Amino acid sequence: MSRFDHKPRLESTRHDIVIVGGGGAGLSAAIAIAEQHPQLSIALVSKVVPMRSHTVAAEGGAAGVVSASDGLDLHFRDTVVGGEWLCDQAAVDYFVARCHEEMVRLEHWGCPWSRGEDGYPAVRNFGGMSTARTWFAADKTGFHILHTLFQTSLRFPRIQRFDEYFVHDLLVDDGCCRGVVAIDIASGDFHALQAGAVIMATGGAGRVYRQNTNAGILTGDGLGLALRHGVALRDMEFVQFHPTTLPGSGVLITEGCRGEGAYLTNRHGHRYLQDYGLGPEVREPVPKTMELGPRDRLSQAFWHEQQAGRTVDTPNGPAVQLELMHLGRRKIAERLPFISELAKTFVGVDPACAPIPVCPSVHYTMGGIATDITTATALPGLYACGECASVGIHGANRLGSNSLAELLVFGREAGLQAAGFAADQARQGTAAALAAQARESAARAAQWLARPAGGLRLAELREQMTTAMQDGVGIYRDAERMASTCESLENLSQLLDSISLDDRSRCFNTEWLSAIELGFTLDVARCIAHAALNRRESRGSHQRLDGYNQRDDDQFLRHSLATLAPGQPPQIHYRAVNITRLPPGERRYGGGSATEHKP
Amino acid sequence: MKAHYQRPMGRWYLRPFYLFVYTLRELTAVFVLLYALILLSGLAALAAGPEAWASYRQALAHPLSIGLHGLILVAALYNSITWFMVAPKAMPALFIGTRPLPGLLITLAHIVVFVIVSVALLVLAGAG
Amino acid sequence: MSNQNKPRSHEPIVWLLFAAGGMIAAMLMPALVVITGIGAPVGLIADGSLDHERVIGMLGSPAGKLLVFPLISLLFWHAMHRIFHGLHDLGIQAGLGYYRVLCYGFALLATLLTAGILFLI
Amino acid sequence: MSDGSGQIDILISRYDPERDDQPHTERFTVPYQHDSSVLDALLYIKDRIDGSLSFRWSCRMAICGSCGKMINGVPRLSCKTFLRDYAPGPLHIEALHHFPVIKDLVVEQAGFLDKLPEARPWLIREQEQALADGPHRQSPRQRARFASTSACINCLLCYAACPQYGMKPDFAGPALLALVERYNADSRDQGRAERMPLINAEDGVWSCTLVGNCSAVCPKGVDPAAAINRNKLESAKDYFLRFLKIGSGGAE
Repeated sequence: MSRFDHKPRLESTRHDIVIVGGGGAGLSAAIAIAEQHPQLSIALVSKVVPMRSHTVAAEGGAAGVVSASDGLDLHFRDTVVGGEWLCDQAAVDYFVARCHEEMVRLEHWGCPWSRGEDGYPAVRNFGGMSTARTWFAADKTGFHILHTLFQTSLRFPRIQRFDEYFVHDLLVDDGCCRGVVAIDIASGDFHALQAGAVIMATGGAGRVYRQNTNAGILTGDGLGLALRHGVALRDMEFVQFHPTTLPGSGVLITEGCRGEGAYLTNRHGHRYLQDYGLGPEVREPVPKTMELGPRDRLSQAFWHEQQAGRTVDTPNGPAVQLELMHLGRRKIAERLPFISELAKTFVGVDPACAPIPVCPSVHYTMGGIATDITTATALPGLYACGECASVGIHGANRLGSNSLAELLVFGREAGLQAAGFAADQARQGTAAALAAQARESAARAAQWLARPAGGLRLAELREQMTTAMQDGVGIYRDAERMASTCESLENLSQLLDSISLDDRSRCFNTEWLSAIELGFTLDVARCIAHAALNRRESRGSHQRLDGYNQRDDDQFLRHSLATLAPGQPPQIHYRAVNITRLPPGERRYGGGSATEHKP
Repeated sequence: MKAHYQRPMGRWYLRPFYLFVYTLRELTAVFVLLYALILLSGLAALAAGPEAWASYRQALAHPLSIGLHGLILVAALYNSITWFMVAPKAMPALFIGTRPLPGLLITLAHIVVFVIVSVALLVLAGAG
Repeated sequence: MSNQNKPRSHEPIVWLLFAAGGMIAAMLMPALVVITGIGAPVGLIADGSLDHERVIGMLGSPAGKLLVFPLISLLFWHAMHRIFHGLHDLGIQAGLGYYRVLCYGFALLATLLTAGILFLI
Repeated sequence: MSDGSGQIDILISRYDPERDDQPHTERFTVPYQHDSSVLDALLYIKDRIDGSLSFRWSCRMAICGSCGKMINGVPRLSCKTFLRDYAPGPLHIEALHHFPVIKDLVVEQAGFLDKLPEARPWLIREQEQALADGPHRQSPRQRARFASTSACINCLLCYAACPQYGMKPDFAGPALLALVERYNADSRDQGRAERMPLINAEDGVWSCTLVGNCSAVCPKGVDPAAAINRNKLESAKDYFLRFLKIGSGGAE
């Protein structure tokens, strides 16, 4: 029947550093190492060709203090207040101090930042930021950042790419992370990459929800890998709902629209955000006011409007209206061309003529692999950066444009830290043990292809998972529904072994990869649901309706840490937040009343 | 291990239609060549003397020749239009401020010049 | 990796001739075809203007030669360049170098012939 | 054009290198809504009918460049192509033309990826500016010069549209040459001379016969045909004027 033998091959190579993930964070790390340590060999392993990574879809911009009237302290405050004090303040200080430099570095590498008439890169307003400090390249900032990084990385022959290699396990020996095992997707063969250090830069896990802005690749692989090797996931209950996405598909309509002055109105044409403590109603954009409020507040306001029946009905569910008409065709064409294209393509709306129907969708995983300020995880030799990491700057709610800056600042940091670690490591003695581990792991992954037919369909399980998450761990949460979601997820993870695949071949078997991904995604989902159930307060993006409607600093001004042992539900622990200089206070937006709207 | 399938090119120049459109454009070269040969032989006849020139003119007046020139004219017109359509892609980019000059405008400018030149030539010949 | 050792193509020589011929073909040829191939033979052109003597006087003048030489020779270059590439488009791989010499050789020959005849007039 | 919903027949070109010598066509029937894309149909088939169907996809919003397919013979992004426009069908989906097929709708992209470094697609400066000196200055007008070429998402539709690439895989191709132009047209860049050898090569701009199809299928308005053909003039200038530039350092 077959023209080829089915025996899985296992190739093995050695590198100084293995980077998993070819998005903004992974590429930043790779370039930093190649520049600073040209003698080190770097393997950049990615399940998609790097320029397909989801950094490409970021639209609005990247934060970096630039103007004389702005200051690092202001950026620090915006971030910590925006994250409702659940931020590691030392990390935030480190972060804000390096954003500008990273933006300039990108500029030197050719990033086509939008410019002012004076020839300097322009900045725009963004939600929750007290002044304009968001650098942008029209509304395709992530696209331009990713392509600039990818193309710049081509300068360095020391960066060896493993495009379309799917990492399914870490190699750990002697308590240190020593490499990864991957599937060469095109051939289905296995490849062990041994290394002195591993950097995880695999992005978020938005695919745990049904309606999200995320690419299909964002299945939380890196988080799942770390979790299985005993590394805790931090603050996973904090999942960002982006307030302006297309109903149904969840396609992102950038916050940059509101930065440029767009309005959000309900079915009566009323700018409803003024009813949720974000007023007064202003015509021109005013920082931290109305549409320039933070994402958690805006998504929550939508929920209330929906409860009150003031949303617009679309074939794909309720929506509010994002109005850009008053900006004029010229400005839309110059600043928001991509949004214009997306609205026309996906909902048939020309934003210069009619409002875009929008609703909140899951957008960003604010928690992640717990790291310290140097991006080191609890597992020596394993570093994490970008969305898959929780270095501690986002807290309970990330401000828009902080994540693109984060992947540059901490991507670079991860690269340099990992390089230092790898250079210190003795390389001898472990190769045999690692090879055995790789063989064992490869055999386990290959078992998927040998399972009997007639089992569950993969997609069925995945749909049940995303539905459970959407229902139980949404914008507003209560104990009953969260508990039910936790239970469903535990059941689903038991059923994982009952899946059978239609595709038993090795060559580009994406069903096989999806099955392994689903294992990771389910573990991440379980951590999110359990961490949410255990946080008995409301803070940032985690809002409860069941009596825990208020922030509770006494009990919960603490990071959650989720760990997973085989056959058991996730364990949730808590750890103190590093508060250096800004004590907890009231989180205030808009110029009006500070009282928060609570149901 | 990997056995990739390489699709043969086949007769891509006939199908799909948009590639046939390109093929027709390239095919006009045959008619340009024919016309160039006709002109060259005319020049030769001219050099050879009045008799040769007269028989050349006689040959041109043959209905077959007129028919052929009709075909050449159709091909030439097609060549002109396609040439003007790709002209914006072959010349340096022009901008008005930050906006690129629309290619259609450049094509139209070429067509305007073409019409003026053609009319001028025809009038000159008619009057000559 | 490096692009520095890529051999330079000599295509610019023939491409420039092709492009110049193309512009002449596009701008002038339809009107010329009407005049020389249809109008003149059916007698639409003023009587006597196509007499041997008059035409020689026109084309044989230095200005006439300066117009006629590029007109005819560049049409050849334009046509032969496209015909050569057309052979490649038809999938002809073998002997393409031979056809290249043949096509452009023909255009060169026609050019020399045109020059020679104009020299004689 | 039907605006509603219904069912549509989809013919998919399947190829399994472990079994097949050449592709064969399979028919699937899928339901569609007014906003269902071709990608939605492929995902529906994979999830509910045949999990062995392989294809690339990721962002679903026409920016990652993964999901290009031949749709009724035309290269298109499947996330940005809607079933309603093809009702009542049948709709024929194949792997992108001109690339070797790995499996089903998945093609080998090395023909583009391996050539990328030849374009020198990074900012080249005679003297690199220090970070402390801040960003280069660039006016909005200067930025506009490379705005369209910098919009390329490397989806490779232009390669699938280019018969010259199909006949000659060594041809640098539309996206790569557009990338060369993107950096050459950037006011901050000083690396034109380093990129000229690729432009000047037989496999550079000179393999293009201006079919123009690359620009017609580009989902991002890049116009690679213009980027290439403008550089024919540059290459021709370079060819003849290099003799005048001896000692000026203009040519390599």
